[in-house]
Amino acid sequence: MAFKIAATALLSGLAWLLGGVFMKVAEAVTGMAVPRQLGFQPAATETMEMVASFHDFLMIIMTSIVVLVTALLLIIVIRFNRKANPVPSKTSHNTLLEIAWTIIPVLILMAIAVPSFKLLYFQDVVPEADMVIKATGHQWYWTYEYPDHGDLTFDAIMLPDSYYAAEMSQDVRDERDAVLADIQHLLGRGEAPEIHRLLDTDTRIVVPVGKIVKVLVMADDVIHAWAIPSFGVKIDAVPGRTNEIWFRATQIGTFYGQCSELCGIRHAFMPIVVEVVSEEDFKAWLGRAGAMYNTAAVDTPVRLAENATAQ
Amino acid sequence: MAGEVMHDYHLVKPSHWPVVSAASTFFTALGAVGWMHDYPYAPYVFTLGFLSLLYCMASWWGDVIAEANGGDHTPIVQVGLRYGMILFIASEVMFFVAWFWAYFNAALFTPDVVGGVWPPTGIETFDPWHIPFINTLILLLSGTTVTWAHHAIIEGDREGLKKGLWLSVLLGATFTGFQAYEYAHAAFGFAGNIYGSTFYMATGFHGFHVIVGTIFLAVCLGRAYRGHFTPDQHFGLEAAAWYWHFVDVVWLFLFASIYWWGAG
Amino acid sequence: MADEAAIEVGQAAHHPTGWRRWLYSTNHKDIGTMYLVFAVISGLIGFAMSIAIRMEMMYPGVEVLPVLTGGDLDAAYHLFNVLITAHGLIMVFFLVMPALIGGFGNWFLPIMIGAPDMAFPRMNNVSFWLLPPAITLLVISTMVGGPSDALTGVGGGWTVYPPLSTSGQPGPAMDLAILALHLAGASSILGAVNFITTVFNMRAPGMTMHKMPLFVWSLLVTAFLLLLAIPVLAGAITMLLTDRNFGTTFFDPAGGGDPLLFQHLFWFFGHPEVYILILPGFGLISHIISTFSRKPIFGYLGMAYAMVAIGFIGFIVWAHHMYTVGMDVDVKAYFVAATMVIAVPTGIKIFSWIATMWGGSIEFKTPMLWAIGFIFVFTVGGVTGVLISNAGIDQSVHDTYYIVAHFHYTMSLGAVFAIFAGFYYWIGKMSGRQYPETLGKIHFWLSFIGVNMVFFPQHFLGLAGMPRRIVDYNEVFSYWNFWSSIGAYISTAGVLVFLLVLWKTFRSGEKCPDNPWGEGATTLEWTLPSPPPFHQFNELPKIK
Amino acid sequence: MTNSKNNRTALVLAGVAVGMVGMAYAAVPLYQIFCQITGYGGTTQVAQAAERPILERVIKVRFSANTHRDMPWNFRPLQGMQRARVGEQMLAFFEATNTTAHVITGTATFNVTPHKAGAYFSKIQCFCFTEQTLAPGERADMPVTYFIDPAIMDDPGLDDVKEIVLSYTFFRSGKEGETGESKNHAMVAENLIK
Repeated sequence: MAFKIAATALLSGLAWLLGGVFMKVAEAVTGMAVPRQLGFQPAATETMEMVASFHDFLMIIMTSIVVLVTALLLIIVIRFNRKANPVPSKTSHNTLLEIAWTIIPVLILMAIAVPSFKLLYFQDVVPEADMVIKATGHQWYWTYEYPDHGDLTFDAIMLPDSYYAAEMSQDVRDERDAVLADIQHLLGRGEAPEIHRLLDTDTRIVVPVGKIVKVLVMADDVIHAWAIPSFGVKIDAVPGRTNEIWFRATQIGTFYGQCSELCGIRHAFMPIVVEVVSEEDFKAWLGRAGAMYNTAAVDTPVRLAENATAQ
Repeated sequence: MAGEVMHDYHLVKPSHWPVVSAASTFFTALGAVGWMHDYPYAPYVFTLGFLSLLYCMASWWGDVIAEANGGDHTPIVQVGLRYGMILFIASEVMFFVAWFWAYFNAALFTPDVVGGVWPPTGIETFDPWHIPFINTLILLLSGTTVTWAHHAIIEGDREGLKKGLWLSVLLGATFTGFQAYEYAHAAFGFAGNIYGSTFYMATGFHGFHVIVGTIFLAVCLGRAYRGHFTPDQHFGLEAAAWYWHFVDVVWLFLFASIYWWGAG
Repeated sequence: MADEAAIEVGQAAHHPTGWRRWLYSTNHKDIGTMYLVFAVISGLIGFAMSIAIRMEMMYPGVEVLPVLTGGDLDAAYHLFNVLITAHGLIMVFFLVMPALIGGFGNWFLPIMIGAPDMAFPRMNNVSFWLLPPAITLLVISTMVGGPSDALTGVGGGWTVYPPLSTSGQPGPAMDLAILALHLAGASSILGAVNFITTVFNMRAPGMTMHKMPLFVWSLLVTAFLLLLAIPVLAGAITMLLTDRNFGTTFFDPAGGGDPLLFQHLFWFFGHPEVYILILPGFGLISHIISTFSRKPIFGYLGMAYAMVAIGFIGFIVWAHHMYTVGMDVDVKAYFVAATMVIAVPTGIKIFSWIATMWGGSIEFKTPMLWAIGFIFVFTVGGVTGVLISNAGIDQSVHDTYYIVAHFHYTMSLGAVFAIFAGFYYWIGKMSGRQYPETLGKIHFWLSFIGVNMVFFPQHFLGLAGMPRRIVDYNEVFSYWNFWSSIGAYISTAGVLVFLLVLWKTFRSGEKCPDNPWGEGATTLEWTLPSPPPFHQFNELPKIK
Repeated sequence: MTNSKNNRTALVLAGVAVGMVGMAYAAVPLYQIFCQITGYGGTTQVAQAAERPILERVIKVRFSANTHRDMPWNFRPLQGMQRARVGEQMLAFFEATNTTAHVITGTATFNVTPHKAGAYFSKIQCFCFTEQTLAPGERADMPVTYFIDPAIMDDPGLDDVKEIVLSYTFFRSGKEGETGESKNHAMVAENLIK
């Protein structure tokens, strides 16, 4: 705890020195970076809180080491330059010292390993999920499915840059307003959502706050990666392989992420938006989304596939 | 700064083979890519580059042999050549590590796409106790004949050297013949299936090494007829023998893991 | 002169003149020189690419690269990917390796162990001459179809992960890049065989392994890493080649393959590779520190075996590059533990350097500035390395600018600082003419300030969540990107000063004495004239 | 002298060769024993139903259906989630529809998350072991019979597994060359237009 306070103080100090802005966590959060940001985005899950505090702990150690080395270098520059010390010593061994700088790093690393493994196992052992979302990466957009909630399937495609232009044609404006109206309608909000260039998509994943959401991540062409910084999640979407990751959002708000594995020409343009809403809002959203996204059932006769027995 | 050379190292004369070899490699590579993408004339570029590369190798090593016969290969230089050969073989071993890695990755964690079992469903593997086993025996035997040749030259028995090498080369060629026969009668191809991919990549790369090793031994045989090699200086032969043993050992691993264990 | 006399003796009509001297060379110093010239040229190409990248990234929006693509945006996005790919490959394979291993290694390894040349001088030459064809193939690859016929060049990243490098880049560009890597790899393997043999077989009488200069130790470890790691890469990219062209399915799940297999093979090579890049720098920095402190290396054996340990551990930590591919948690835990262990030998090195300087009588000549700069930047890169070795936190910074900052602190700053340190340390010895001191110092300070400004802010960007390898970013990331680009321009000024240094040195540099650095410089190269005779040590030196 | 030495060498070599053949044959039963113990080679992973106890522990099994880019089928699981008791034989259905106007053949690969549970997830029957062909517009139910291996109880590393996801991905069984250049060009072009 002391570490964390010290680290926060240190970081705030740094931030102040560099003229950065330090975000205070607000009510309805916008989970994205802010200009001049120095550290992580504010945590919106317990995992990310652990990541952040582990990072702060590491920062203390890392900063101390860098400061120590720099200080030693400065002392050397001042005390052991040719003017100050014309006759060099001939020392080339000191067993005690050598043992010390082998043992002490080992101890430091052991101190790091404890919280590291705690975090790793917390993050990687997926608890029993309240709901599941499937995210499939394509060149260059994501498809989301809600298998626990009927056949809810939709694509999330980045909103084009033209929506943010200072001046835009009436066509573009109409198109943008229609997209925003859809999002607004689905979320049941009183006003059109604020959108951010390169980060917003035409549809949003909506999840209830405080619920354990398991995301099954896959891809159907090349490798992508699904990531939300403020949730502390990032997992590769690999063709032919399903990966899973989980989060439990602790805050209501809109959270942004981007594809995090080079996936070709438009790699920069397949963002991820997660809308965390209250339980009631989520239920309401399900109703509206079901009406909007559900695909009509196919009605053809069914036969049984050939089935082989395991050998 | 004495002018006279007072050491036994071999300061090699300038040679145009390295730079010509590199240029040939360039054209071989360029031609290969062009060929794979159906560029006009690319096959010619490739062939020309490759032939030129072969010519460079022959000439370069011809120079080495001439230097060896000319007395440049003092004992310490021979030690260096030994290091060089061992290290080269070590790097070749790591090449095979890549193929074995690919093979075991597929064989131990077999995906359902190919049936979830190894060997994959529908793959008719070779009976390991048929041609592969004969080939194993051939290679093991050739390992002994190479050793025979080697010991013969140590004893100064030139006829034994020739006989041993003749046998080794013939056994090597027989191995390649059997392997070619096996490939021709394989029930699966290189493409489209992980079994075929890993099988042909590993055994094919090995087969390529067998051919190289056979040529290496054949060159030694030719040199034996020309009266090269003495009981004290026959590193070329030794290198060929080492290479051959390496090829032999790799085969044992291939045989054990791909043909035998992998036959299911 | 002595070496002319040598030619009279006829031991070697080994000294051809004109272009033959270089093309047909079997002289380790000439080959070393060619490596260095090659490294400078390809380094400038790679540097120009990085400046193009920083120009594009200076402001949000994609405005610079479309100028080069005639306004075609998709072509500009692809060009960005081509630039980052080529920048990475060129800097790794055609700048750092040729400069540190091929250049300085060739020049000084034989001299330092008291050998007249390398073990296989002719093979040494082919090691060099494979590189120009390799980079030429890479350059040609930027002119032929990549993802489509219209979009030229490889845009798959230097890691060339399939399926992006197979079905994602069907054009011939990728195949050319693969074969470029094959040639560069062959060059390195042959070079490694040569170095190891030379060290084992050609040490002068009395030069035991435990008396060998640390630069030689570092190259020995590096050569082993090359020898054992490069063939695995060659295997991996050969499979890539057959997957692309002959229908094999090593990395194609539809045929039972596994895209992650490539990543395992690649990083089994790739992690040793990063030590290949930095270890020769470790060796070199030790010499410079010792020379200018006028003190012997502190803890010589610890230093040597720390490098051996780093080399060994380098082979068993590869999957820490793959924490987000969906590995089992216990496997991750192993790789976390193994990776963190690297900090111990690295710490030994850092502290031993400091202890070498402690109590010394230090002269702050340009090489020493670079060496101290190296210790600083490598410490920064090292501690962030400890951070990202933890899989838990890597999940947040993986594939972000934090990683970019980390590996540039170790590679771009670390390895390149070592290259410059070596250049200033040895240029007098190699050319016979000393560099201009003041310009050298200006070069250092411009570069030090510039590169720190490029990469320090990238830590902030990474923590804030900015992914790497993106051509455009949201405006929130503008501030630090702007300063990062400014840093790049300052480094450009540094590079220009470096070119000036080169010009001044060769045009009007002072004649360099045998040993310009005084009593601290104890290795054998300083016993020779500057430049050394065409063949040194015709009579082998006796060590102690 | 040389001759007798040669003869001795030949004898030793012959002995070595015979010995190796013998060892090779002896290794076959040895190998079978090894396989039975370790379960290597895929020979013993399917337990006999009669021997298998059905335990109290319940693990949720979810299903996920995916198709690769080149595969135009609709493919989905027909049930949400199953609660499988460890050792209990379960039956689940997927459904694939060929929405195109061509006959299309595909193969599926499966994947279990968490990955560490894969070793304890046994399929008795599955559509994934064979190629499946669907006529234009045809729809097929694809059953899979599976159970969770009771050995899962003995692995403390699996104690935290409460839920398993079984995912299938259908790939189009390409004839050679079909997944080659021309098609990828088309894909890229298509995506660029989009």
